[in-house]
Amino acid sequence: MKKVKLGLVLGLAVVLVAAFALPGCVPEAAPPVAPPVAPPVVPPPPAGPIKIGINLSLTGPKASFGVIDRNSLEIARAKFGVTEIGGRPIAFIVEDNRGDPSIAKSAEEKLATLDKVDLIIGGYSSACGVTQAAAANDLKVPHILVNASKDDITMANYEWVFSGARVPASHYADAMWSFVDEVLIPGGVKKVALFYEMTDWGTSSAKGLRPGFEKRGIELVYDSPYDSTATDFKPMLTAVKAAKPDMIVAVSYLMDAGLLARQAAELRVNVLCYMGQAGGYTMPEFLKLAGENVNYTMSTANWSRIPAWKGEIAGVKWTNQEYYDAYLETYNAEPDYHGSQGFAAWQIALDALLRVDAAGKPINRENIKAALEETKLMTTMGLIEHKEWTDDMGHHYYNQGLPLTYIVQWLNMKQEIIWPLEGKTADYVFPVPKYEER
Amino acid sequence: MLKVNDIDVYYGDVQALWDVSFEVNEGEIVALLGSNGAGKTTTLNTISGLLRPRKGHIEFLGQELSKMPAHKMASLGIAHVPEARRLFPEMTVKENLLMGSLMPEAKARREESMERVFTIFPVLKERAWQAAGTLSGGESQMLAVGRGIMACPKLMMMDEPSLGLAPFLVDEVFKVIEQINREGITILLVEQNVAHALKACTRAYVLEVGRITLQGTGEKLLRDEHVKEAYLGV
Amino acid sequence: MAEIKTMAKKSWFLPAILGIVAIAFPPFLGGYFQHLLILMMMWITMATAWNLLGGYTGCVSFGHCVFFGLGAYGGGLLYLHWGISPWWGMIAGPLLAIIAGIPIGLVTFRLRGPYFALSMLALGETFRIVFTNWVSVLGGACGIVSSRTFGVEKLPYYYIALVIAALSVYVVYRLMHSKYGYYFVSIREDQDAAEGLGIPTTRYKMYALIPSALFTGLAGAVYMNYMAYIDPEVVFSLAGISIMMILAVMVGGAGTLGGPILGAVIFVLLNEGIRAAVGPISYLIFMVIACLLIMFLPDGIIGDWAKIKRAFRGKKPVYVGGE
Amino acid sequence: MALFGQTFVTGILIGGIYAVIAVGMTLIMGVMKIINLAHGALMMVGMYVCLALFKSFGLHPYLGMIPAMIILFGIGWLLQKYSIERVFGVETILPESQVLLTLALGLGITEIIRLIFTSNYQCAYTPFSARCFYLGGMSISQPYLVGFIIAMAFVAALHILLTRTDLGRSVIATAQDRDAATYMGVDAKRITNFTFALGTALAAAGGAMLLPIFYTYPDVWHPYLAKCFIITILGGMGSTVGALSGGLLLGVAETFGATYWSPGYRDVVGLIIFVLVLLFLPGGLKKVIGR
Repeated sequence: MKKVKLGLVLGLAVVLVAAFALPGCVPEAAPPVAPPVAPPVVPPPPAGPIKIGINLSLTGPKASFGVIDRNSLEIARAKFGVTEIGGRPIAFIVEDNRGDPSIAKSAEEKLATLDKVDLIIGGYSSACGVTQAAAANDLKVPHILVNASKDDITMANYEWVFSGARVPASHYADAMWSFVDEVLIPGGVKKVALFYEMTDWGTSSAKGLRPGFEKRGIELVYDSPYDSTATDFKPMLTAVKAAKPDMIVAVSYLMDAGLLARQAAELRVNVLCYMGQAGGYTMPEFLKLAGENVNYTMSTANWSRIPAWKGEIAGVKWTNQEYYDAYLETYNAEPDYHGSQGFAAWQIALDALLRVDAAGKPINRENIKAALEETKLMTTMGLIEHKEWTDDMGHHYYNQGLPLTYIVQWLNMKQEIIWPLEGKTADYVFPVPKYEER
Repeated sequence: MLKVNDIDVYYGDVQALWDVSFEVNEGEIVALLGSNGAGKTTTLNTISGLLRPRKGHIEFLGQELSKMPAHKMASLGIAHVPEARRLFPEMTVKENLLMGSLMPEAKARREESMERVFTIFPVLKERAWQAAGTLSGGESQMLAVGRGIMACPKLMMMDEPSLGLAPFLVDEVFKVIEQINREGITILLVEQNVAHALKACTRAYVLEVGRITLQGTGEKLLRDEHVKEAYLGV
Repeated sequence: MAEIKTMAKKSWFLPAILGIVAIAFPPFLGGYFQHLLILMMMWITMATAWNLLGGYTGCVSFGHCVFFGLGAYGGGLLYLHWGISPWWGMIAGPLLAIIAGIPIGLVTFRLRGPYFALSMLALGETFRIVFTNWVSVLGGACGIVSSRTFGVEKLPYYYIALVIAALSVYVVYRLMHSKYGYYFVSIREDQDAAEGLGIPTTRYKMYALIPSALFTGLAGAVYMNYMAYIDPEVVFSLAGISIMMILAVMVGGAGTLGGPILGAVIFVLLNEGIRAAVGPISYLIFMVIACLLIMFLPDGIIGDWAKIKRAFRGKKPVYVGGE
Repeated sequence: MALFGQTFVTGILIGGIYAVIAVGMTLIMGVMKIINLAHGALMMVGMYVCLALFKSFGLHPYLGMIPAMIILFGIGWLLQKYSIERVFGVETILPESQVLLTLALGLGITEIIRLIFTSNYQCAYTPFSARCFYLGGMSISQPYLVGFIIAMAFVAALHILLTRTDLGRSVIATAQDRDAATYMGVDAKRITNFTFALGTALAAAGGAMLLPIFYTYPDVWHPYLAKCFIITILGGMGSTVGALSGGLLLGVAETFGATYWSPGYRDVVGLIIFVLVLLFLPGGLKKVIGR
């Protein structure tokens, strides 16, 4: 007994010492007499690796997507095969922020000051995205945002934060409005039921949707947030059914989308059109959980493996389908648009690094930032440019790209692009058949 | 049958018993007397194994008890009828009685013992389906004793069976104790009701502040001046 | 050796050394370490505040995130609705926490032990859900992005957090060396006996709750100002705030003055240290260490100091009655 | 009327499954007098065992339930014997250190599952999952109904075990008076281990019933843990009938809250009931219905 305790205490002491020593073993080389208001950027040494910090949620409740992002970054790195630029090897330094904003800030600070990375890629949840972006801008490290969809992040004037492949939450529905005007309203849609999962993403998406319906004179007969971790959505769907809408617009996370489709079928909530807002409705898990009930569900989308988008970086050709296949082969799972954003993030980063090198400039934070400002690149998320622009809601964005959005419909248990018509892979089915008649 | 040799017992660092020794022979009723806080319940809990002596031995039918886990006592044939009844309040009277006969030998004679208890305490039969927590003081005491009988024990240790009972019930309880004893169960009785206990018992020990101060047959102690003064209020 | 011991026994010596180090050292550190120090001060404040109610008075609250969250939202709501600098949240936040604390105390102090703990847990969850849903007044799930008073600078936040942490420790120290402290501990040890002695237990629990809520709220306000972003998921988090506060106190030693301080320091360093060292399995290792600590040192490092010393001395007998 | 009826039926069906998960918790809480925060995580482990059996052998979760329960019984026993029991009954300044231990165990188990099965969301979809029949304008989902029936069978079997057998009575007796049970020859430690293991196995059964209608990921358990508390307090500690009625009541109350108030406030309904019961009905429904 005594020996166990002694061992425990000693072990603990070792861990504690390690906890002190490990982050501290690289002494901080702070500028000695620099004025504190604007610490100058320390140019990295000419030799040594090009360090890329990855700051994602790899554990905790939000781990699933952080892991997809990391895996996709690794696939992209393997795919393009660039292991060194200008004689300097490329090194990834991965930090897990557990989806907690204060840890995300800690990790960002560590990457920037202790590891002295040249570029940081990361940010799945909105909360982490906000604090990571702020920290990166403070520390003057170029940061490529991957997923975090909160509008505010790029509405702050952060010159060091780039958000090309990630879509602001209020723009997930962009492709939907033309479809509403040209197909749904002529088809008799007058009443809409809107429900959304109650995190940041769902709430901001709903906020972006409401004025659009209002402008078109479509009545919102049901409008409610819900908890995406619930087992049972029947009470909500029962209330929706009682409100007799012509169309359902749903902002759903991941598995709740599948449950909603299944339970809507069970309750026979018949509408002319069930429109999801990307998220769960476009992901492989949707099919796994809802089975044949996925059929006829529509969703806005900003990535699919179907579009024949392709390009070339560092002499390596790529297509969306190739990314999909590589992911499936390596990780035995299907990727989704979050992963595609991760893949695109490395495309953007690699392109910028190569351009810095091609211009004969040293690869450092300033030059990477300058290169990212010039980005104009075809990625798995479409053509990406980091621009400053204002949308029709009055949101003013900085360094924000706008990936193309379109509409998919599940037909015969497959996702088909139905809108815009020029990119379609199948004809849309509207109004959709009643559940009893399928 | 039961031999307690020189035990010292502590609660943490506080000593509660000093050199306590006594013995109980087969067929006897032995009373352990003393006022509140003298260490009577501590002694019983030590025999039951809930407390461990730091010094000394406890022997039951030639077996050393002081190192045996508490739940083994019942299987050796020791039934403990604890103070304040300690019934299972949310279980029915019947379930409480069944709990008394968990050991294989007692279990084999379950029906028989139950009948016996119901003959001794007819009121328990009427209340068989009532929750034990709803019984009156006298009834709970009967149930506690009945539960002890269900164990078909060799030795029954009773902790203050007359505590808080109306005088006529006290007489009743002591009658039952003597009756059980006549049926062949040895009894170790802890009491504050010294007069009654001394009349009923074969032999008695007096515990004062954790030490045995007097011992002898019931009649002898009844005549003892110290006992008269301190416990009988004469 | 002996001299050091006698010096250490003087109560001002250790705090003075720590104070000088805490004031003089941080400007020479890098931003990352300053960040960790700010978190550390915040956690010291929270753990000390929790310890007053939980460790000394025995009301183990599983819902202190209520006060943390309200402390954070005080400034957030000022900024959201009226554009007032969240800096005023340093006053509004703790005030809000106390205002909410009084009715919460009146209701939940009727319960004891695990029931009190569970009722606080339920309240914490209720606050989280209400703050998530009530978009028009509380901002909803989107949270509040606010402005940063000191911009990139970290030192001002550090010194403010340091002052608050020191103040919380001082207040708890003074309380515990007054008759209040005596009553608090007697309520923890045996509430019935305390009531029997005529101590109005609910009132004294309230006396413990108010400073506890105040300082937890202040920590929340510091968080709000420093991070410049709050959302209900984060500030009303059961696993991230309420539980971690208890864990920090328990690791250090509940019902001691130094316990929460030590616990908070270990908590932040261990957490960040393991995370930086081993990556994604860090949380598992952290939890394993927590399990072992609770199993072998249930009263915390300070509470079980004698046990630790004994373990280090091996089989040597322990002399009772001092050396 | 259809709205009301549909809401009611849905609430009852989901409430039955809540009851099975909670009945394990209420037993453990009754016997050990501590809050077991690892209960939810152990339910999640049960779900993953079923999922693994489904994925590798195609075993339907209803059949996988049996091995899952056996495995979780063993895990529960080991956890109790080698970890929780060690701090159980040790004098500490705050008895809640035990509660914290269960929490740390729960979070640690979650991370172990994450290492083995990754964080991915997974489900055991069979065509049966979406099957339902219609009764007077109401739809009744078959997996919910089957889950409900199995749940009722478990609660009934448990009730018989606890009231009709010596083992079960020993569990109840230990819950009510540990020392007195020891006087009767009950090995209270063993009974505590057994109770913890049994409670864990029941949580696994609940998880197995959820799997066909739900999905799983390592953090799936958080809301269920909260529901278990509410039901335990609502029904009264250590009472099977209390857990059953508490589960059904919570299911119905939540469902009505979600239909008629707002799905966002669904969980608040349970929490409000919880605080009200704590304040005005200490002891829970057990007090009202006997036991």
